[in-house]
Amino acid sequence: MESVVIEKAVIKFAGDSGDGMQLIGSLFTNTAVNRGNQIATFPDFPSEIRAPQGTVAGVSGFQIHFGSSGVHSPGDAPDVLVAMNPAALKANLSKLKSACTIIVDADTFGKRDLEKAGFDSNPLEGNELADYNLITAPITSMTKLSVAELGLDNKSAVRCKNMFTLGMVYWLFSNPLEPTIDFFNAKFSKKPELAKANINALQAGYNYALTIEAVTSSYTVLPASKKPGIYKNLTGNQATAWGLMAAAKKANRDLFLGTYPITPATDILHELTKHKWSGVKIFQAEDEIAGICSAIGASFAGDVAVTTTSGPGMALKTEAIGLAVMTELPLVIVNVQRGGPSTGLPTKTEQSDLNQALYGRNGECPLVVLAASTPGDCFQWAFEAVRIAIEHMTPVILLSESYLGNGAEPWQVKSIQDLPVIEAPVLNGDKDNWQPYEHATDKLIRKWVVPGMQGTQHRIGGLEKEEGSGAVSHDPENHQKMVNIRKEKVARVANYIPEQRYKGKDAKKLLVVGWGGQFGILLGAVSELQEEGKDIAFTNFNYIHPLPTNTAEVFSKFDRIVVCELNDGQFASYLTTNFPQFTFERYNKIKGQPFTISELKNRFNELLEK
Amino acid sequence: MESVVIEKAVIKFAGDSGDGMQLIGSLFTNTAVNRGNQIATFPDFPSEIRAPQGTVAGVSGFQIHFGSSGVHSPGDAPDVLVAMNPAALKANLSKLKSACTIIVDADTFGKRDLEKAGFDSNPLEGNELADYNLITAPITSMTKLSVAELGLDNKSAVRCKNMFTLGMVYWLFSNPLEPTIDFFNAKFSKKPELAKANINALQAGYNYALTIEAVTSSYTVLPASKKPGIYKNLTGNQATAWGLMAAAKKANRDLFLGTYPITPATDILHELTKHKWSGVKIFQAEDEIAGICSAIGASFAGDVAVTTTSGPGMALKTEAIGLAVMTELPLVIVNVQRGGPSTGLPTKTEQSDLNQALYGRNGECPLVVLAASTPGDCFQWAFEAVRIAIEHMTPVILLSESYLGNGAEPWQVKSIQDLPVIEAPVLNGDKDNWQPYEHATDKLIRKWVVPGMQGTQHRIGGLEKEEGSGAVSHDPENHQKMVNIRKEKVARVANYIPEQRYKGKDAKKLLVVGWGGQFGILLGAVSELQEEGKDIAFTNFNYIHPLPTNTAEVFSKFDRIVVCELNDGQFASYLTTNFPQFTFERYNKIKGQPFTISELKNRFNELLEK
Amino acid sequence: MENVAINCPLKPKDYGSDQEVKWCPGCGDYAVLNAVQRVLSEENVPKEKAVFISGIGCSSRFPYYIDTYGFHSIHGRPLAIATGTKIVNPELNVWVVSGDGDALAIGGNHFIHALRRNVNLNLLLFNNQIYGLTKGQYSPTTKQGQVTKSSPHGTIDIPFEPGKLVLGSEGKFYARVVDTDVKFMASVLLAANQHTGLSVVEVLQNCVIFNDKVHDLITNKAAKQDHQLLLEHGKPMLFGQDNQKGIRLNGLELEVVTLGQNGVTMDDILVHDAHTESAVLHNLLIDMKLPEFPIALGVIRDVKALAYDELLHAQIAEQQEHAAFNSLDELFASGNTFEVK
Amino acid sequence: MENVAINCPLKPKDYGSDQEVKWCPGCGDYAVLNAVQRVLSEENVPKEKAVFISGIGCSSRFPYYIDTYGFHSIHGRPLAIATGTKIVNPELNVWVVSGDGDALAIGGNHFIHALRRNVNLNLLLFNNQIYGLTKGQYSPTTKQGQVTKSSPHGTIDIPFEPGKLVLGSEGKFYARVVDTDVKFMASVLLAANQHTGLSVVEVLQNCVIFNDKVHDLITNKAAKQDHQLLLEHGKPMLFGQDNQKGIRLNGLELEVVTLGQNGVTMDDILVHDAHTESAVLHNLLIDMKLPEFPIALGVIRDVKALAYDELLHAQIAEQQEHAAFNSLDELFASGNTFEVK
Ligand SMILES: Cc1ncc(C[n+]2csc(CCOP(=O)(O)OP(=O)(O)O)c2C)c(N)n1
Ligand SMILES: Cc1ncc(C[n+]2csc(CCOP(=O)(O)OP(=O)(O)O)c2C)c(N)n1
Ligand code: SF4
Ligand code: SF4
Ligand SMILES: [Mg+2]
Ligand SMILES: [Mg+2]
Repeated sequence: MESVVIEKAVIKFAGDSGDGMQLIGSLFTNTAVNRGNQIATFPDFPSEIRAPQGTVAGVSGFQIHFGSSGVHSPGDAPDVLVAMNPAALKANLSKLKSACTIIVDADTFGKRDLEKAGFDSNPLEGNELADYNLITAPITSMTKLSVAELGLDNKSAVRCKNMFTLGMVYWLFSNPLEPTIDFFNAKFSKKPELAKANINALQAGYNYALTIEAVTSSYTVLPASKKPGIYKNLTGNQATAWGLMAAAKKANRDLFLGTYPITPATDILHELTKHKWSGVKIFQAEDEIAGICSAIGASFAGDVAVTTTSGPGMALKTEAIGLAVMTELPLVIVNVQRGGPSTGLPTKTEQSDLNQALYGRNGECPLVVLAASTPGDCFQWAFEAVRIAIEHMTPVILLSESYLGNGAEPWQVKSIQDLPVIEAPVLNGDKDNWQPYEHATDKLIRKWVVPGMQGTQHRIGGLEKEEGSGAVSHDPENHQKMVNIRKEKVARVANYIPEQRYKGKDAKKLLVVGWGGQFGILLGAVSELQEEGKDIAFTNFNYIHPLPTNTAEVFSKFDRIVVCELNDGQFASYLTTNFPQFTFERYNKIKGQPFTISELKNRFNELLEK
Repeated sequence: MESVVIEKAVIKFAGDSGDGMQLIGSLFTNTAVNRGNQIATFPDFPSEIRAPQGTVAGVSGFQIHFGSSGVHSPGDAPDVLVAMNPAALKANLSKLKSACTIIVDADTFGKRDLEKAGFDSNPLEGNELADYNLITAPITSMTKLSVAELGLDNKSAVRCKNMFTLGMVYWLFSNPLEPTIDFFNAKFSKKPELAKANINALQAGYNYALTIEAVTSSYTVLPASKKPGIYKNLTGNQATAWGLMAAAKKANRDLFLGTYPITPATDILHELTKHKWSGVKIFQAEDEIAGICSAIGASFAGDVAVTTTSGPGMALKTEAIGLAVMTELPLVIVNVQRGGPSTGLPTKTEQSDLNQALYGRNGECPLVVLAASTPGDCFQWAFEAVRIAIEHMTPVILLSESYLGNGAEPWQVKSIQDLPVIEAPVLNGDKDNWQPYEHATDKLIRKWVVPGMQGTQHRIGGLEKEEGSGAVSHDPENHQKMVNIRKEKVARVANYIPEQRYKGKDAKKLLVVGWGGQFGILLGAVSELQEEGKDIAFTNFNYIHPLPTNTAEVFSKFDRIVVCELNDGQFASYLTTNFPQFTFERYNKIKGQPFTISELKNRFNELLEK
Repeated sequence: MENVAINCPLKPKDYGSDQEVKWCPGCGDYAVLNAVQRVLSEENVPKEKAVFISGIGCSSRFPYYIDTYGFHSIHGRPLAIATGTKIVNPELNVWVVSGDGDALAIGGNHFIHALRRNVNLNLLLFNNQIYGLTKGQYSPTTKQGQVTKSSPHGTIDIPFEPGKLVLGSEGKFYARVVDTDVKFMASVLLAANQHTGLSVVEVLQNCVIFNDKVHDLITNKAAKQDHQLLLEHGKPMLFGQDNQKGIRLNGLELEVVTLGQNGVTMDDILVHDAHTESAVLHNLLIDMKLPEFPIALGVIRDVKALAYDELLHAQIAEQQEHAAFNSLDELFASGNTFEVK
Repeated sequence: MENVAINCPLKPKDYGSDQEVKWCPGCGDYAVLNAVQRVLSEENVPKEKAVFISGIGCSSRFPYYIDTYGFHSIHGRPLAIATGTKIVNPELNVWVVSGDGDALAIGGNHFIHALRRNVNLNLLLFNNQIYGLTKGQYSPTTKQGQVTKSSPHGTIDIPFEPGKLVLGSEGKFYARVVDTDVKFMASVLLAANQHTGLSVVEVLQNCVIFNDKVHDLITNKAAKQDHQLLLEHGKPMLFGQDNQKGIRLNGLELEVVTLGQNGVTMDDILVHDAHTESAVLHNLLIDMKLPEFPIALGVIRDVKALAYDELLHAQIAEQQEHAAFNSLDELFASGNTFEVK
């Protein structure tokens, strides 16, 4: 779990010598410098003056490492590889870390091109690139279309494809287009049609990436001190999918996913649907409501049921979540958060759906809320979400974030055998004395008795139920009792989870509190300050509701507490509600972007000095 | 606004001499006594031994006044009138207060029956009973069907209709059936088929009322000291409908309602749809989502747009509420709360949708939340909801409650002229310098410019907007800015509302805090204690978000504060979040029932003694 | 659904639950409950293999009254819930209970999608042309112009004809029955249960309280023979006293003819083909309206097709045969891995 | 919609907005934008009277590119929003822009209900048989078996045929066009705009990125003549080179015939009647599939009926004539009142 964050990225532009890679490399560099980034670049040309076109030998590359701090070299493996042809892909394939983003020009992957590059089969079609975030775009043809109005000859038109590509990369890194536009207008002030052609292509590429909601795993979280073992790079969404599969396996049940596509959660569906061999049942529903309802029906029938979505889709599921609470069925609801409100900023990251997860239902409607904190630990939290859902017979909301879902990090390969068994509360004994809404005294859970089992026919539903029998009940005392049971059942989950830990045992002055996916960056900032000898500690919450039992104790050790989150203070408010005895200062950012280490350090230093 | 609550009700059973009214009267009495109620009854028979059937002279009546305290007489006008035939209705019509509940046997309103009773036309068909909560049930025929299996002769079968009726009344008052069932089993132990017939009818009546979700305005809030003027009894739902109509009139726009039926909100639709003459446009949609979306479309086009619902329907609207927030359009969303979670207790009252109103959306999604506090003041709060929505260009959630919506109280007849004008922020001047998402410096609102206006074509939507131009923007700084504007716009509503008032200027020890519809009962309890000389005060919140600017100041005057609500402490938590400097004790009840004065007084006395 | 025959078959009443039935006396819902119990008995469905999933509405209380597994869910969603249940366990005999509001107003989207997917479920569509439970607002099947609680001046909405919506959504099974003939209903439900895929059975159901006699022109004893056309696959479309009247095709339209009049013989009378893929006649039959035509009852369309749940499990099975991985461990260790020592 | 003629009519390009069009180069969406601008110009619609309301999807970005009022709303809801807008102001010329996912997946319920109500709107249904914006998952119109991002082993869903769903939902206007013929599309959109009620125009639209050439068999130049049947009301259904082929009715089915072969003459060829109430032929035309048949394009159904918004305002007007009250003050003071002194 110990990791630091590199707030920087490495991009490699690679193409044929004639593809203009050096130009877009330096244009990108200029824009990065303009934005105040540190940079380091590494252009590498083919050594031959005129290397054979389309071959690996003819590949020209430009690597740039840029970021807000800590850029000391052109970087190792790229986070984003642009490959204008098969040869460029071939040349770089061995150097890639998995889960990096690859942009390729699909128009250049003809049979001849592949042969020249030395590919036996088309890598875009096989399984070879499965580990990467592959963005296949028909760059050449779209470039031509984008400049069609200008009546250029084919060659001049095609030459603009580097600009189309640059436009796509600009979108990925939220770069402004203006400096580059200005550059062309200045450069071709005498040949406005050429300026226009380049700008058209640049804008078209940018819009294309925007249109397809292209995202990249650009923020890479690297482990500082890894435990020995086998590792593999995983994106958060992949890790979530795998964690769910592993948990179903350990619960000895099938996995069911009922979902409707939405950025940035869709990749969980994409991943799981590849693995039908594992028995996972996938239902791509007509909308989010059918997605969750099918999952509730699946849970009723005994599968490990999951639904995945993002904020606006979550809003549509809230009525059905209430039904899951009322029927006391296990259910995992994954929300990969994005910028809100409403459709908001679909491709940007934010932590602003916490309130919705905690409170967004009618009536007294408690459930468990968890949050993942790194791309890799999405595995663990997806697993834990299933464990709690089943062992405590409750819906669990797992909050992920765009930043995690699309981000990647080395994940230590788990073996199924080493994972804990998940025990479903089945009815093993006396059917005669069993009642459908009878609650065990320890965890206050009812049994998970599924259709098909003889002699235990019963009915569940959304109306208030009589404790025990499960008959519909309008009795006032029973309602109070059931409200209390549902609440207490969730509260007692706290007895089955680990205590809250924090980093900085000797610190007294300032506790930095985070939750979910800003973990890595916050840890990075605090670690640096600790190394500087500052009196500062850090704790990050994954168990959001209920909170670990020792939470107040941790808070009580510090003079000041600051809660840092990518929203307007939702977790801080929640903590205030629970622990009014402490003062929670807030550091919030709502820009669709993660924190940066430098802004955090500035703020913490201010607080330390006060 | 000053009023006290009678925690008791008056029921009058009236029918023909042969209809068995005395029997059900005393059965009801027994059940009431069993439940520990105070009671006072008044049976009145026709003086003639055999009065002519079906005439007013032949009507036999039994009035019972029951309640937890303060029952000193059989009561004046009934809250619920049971009229087994037209004559029984005729005999009691003049004594009724409006908005009381009338149960009639529709099967007895034939032409002959009406004539005998002296009706010129059928009162069930005309407008005559419009002021009452009329429950027309085919009691005779359903009674026959309910005992059909027993093979009784027609006369014996029909005789059970009083039991059917009693069953309905039991449902209305949540009375248990068991004592009456026991009574019959004992009484007819030798004639089990007779016992069965009566019990069948009793249960059938109860189930019938349950099936049709029958509700009554049984809890009557009476003004203690009314201002001079003309009064009229109104239910809360009627008052809401009227307040909306009045507000649209004062905004000089048409009213639009887009809604889907749901108990207990449907009566607002029923009321408004009668008044098409006023120009109100009603759209009964296919679901709640279409209900609110049509209202958003209507607001875009310039109408005063409203959607009405209850908890589960509210859940379905949350995604679209986010759109209304993002597009900064005026919209009123009325939630007549009922027992939750999920389908819960549809006919019972609760205040448990507060969290959903405050927090139940994805992203940072602030809006205004108001709550009505008496059936009559639903008028005023509906009006205020429209005023704020329009003058502050924001969605407003108005929380009502089953208890208010179905409850009734005398409402001082308003004249349109005396109500304040509502000023819509239209664009009156310079179109050229106007921008669709430009925000006025005082209230931070944008202008309400509607399609049809020349030269101001523009586009709105759910993606983040650039401040000013309204173009889609992914810019990080702009997002932060817009999040802040939306938040601050709502916060500034506090500058345009009155200060929070409280009753008990000299008190220091205990402040009782309520919100919404428990106002009357809380006031009653506190008033009684004040009369007893206790050091206690009371304040009730209608402006929930934002809170009045002097809220903290009010709290600071007291040693202890107790927040009383029909949920698990949602308002108390919200207050803690906002004012962690105060300790908010909680008194909660989640039984689908309002507070009772006695339980409140007990609790307050305990707190006063501590 | 394959059911293992057990030694002592259950009788219809054995499927009754211990719960008191809470519909209004005289409500048409009782008939459906009776018919369903007969079918379960006839099909010899073990109680634990049957599941009844409903939404919200009077009709949706159904699951309480039958001693099988049951789910009284939320308004409009039973088809979506049942889809999940059926996918998980295709062995179950899953019935969906819904009203004209539940299935066609708020649940309309799930209705059309479950139809095109052809999930193997039986849908009991209680059509009383009114929202019963919420006390009498108009529904998407209420006749245009009708006065209801929410349309004091008459509705302006054009109603759905449920059968047409079924066919427009690629539906493979559609039947229509009345609540006054339990025996006929049971025979239709039997066919529905034996059909693989989504079987929609629309019940013209009387709500004695809020829409009394809404189907009276069709169901009342006096007019019944002339106003009901009872369809049977392979049988001529005859009705009326002594089956003297029949349906003939005239161009692309249907018409009512009388045997023996104007030279009409049995050869002119259409023979019902429920199994044909073509929806033309099925649509025309669904669309027949009083007074010109009798109302078509019975199984109007019953076309063979693979069910969604079958296809889903077949795809899983196929993937398992050609699995790229044999275990999760294999998957986890696949691709680019590296070792930290 | 009545439009007041203004002196200087706007040209198609005058309706363009100042926003950069952000669809992929080569996307079929451009064609629709062009055709719409032509129609607005032809109909002389004042910019401020036109409103474009869309959901979410690539196609739903449409409103940004046209200088009228616009609303880029949330996924699946534009028809519901537009219903409110149109009811409030029937003077507005309201267009709804939606994709196969937006209108038929998440928005399916609003689709069928807006159709049966017949709200006076024009719906542009961009059918690229894929979810474009979310990068290529299958949609409710994706062909069974197709491999997409979310169906690596092929879909198992049976798709909707949008036209059939329109007719099953009591729809009065349905047309189908391709994105490769802007002129023809404009003529169809003109008819759609002139129709009172909900006009659904399905555009077979190419997504060059995620579903390239999905309609290629229909649209490619070489095959076009043989694979497209361009319908016109009152005209015979001819197609193929030199219009040598035609559609004939054979019993209750359609068939392709060749003029001059086997004695086929013009008299055998069906004449298109878009205005007939009967949906039989319309459904058959919609259902024609390659390779047996050409694909029917143009206005397939265009039947007169009152629109919902008209009826709603008529009912208000009628109530105002027979008003029980003349003012709210009168209402408030009506019934049982009492005085406190
Ligand atoms: C989300 C939601 N919206 C609305 C309701 C209110 N409601 C309950 S049942 C019903 C309609 C019932 O009509 P129908 O489905 O025809 O069933 P019936 O009672 O006629 O059998 C409505 C509107 C609800 N319970 N939940
Ligand atoms: C509530 C909600 N669910 C899901 C999404 C994600 N989403 C956006 S557009 C879309 C489908 C787009 O497909 P279509 O309507 O066919 O439009 P196209 O992009 O193909 O033009 C989806 C699933 C969303 N934005 N909101
Ligand atoms: S209200 Fe109507 S539908 Fe509901 S139970 Fe009674 S008769 Fe049946
Ligand atoms: S992704 Fe497809 S539908 Fe979307 S803009 Fe590009 S080509 Fe058009
Ligand atoms: Mg109904
Ligand atoms: Mg699409």
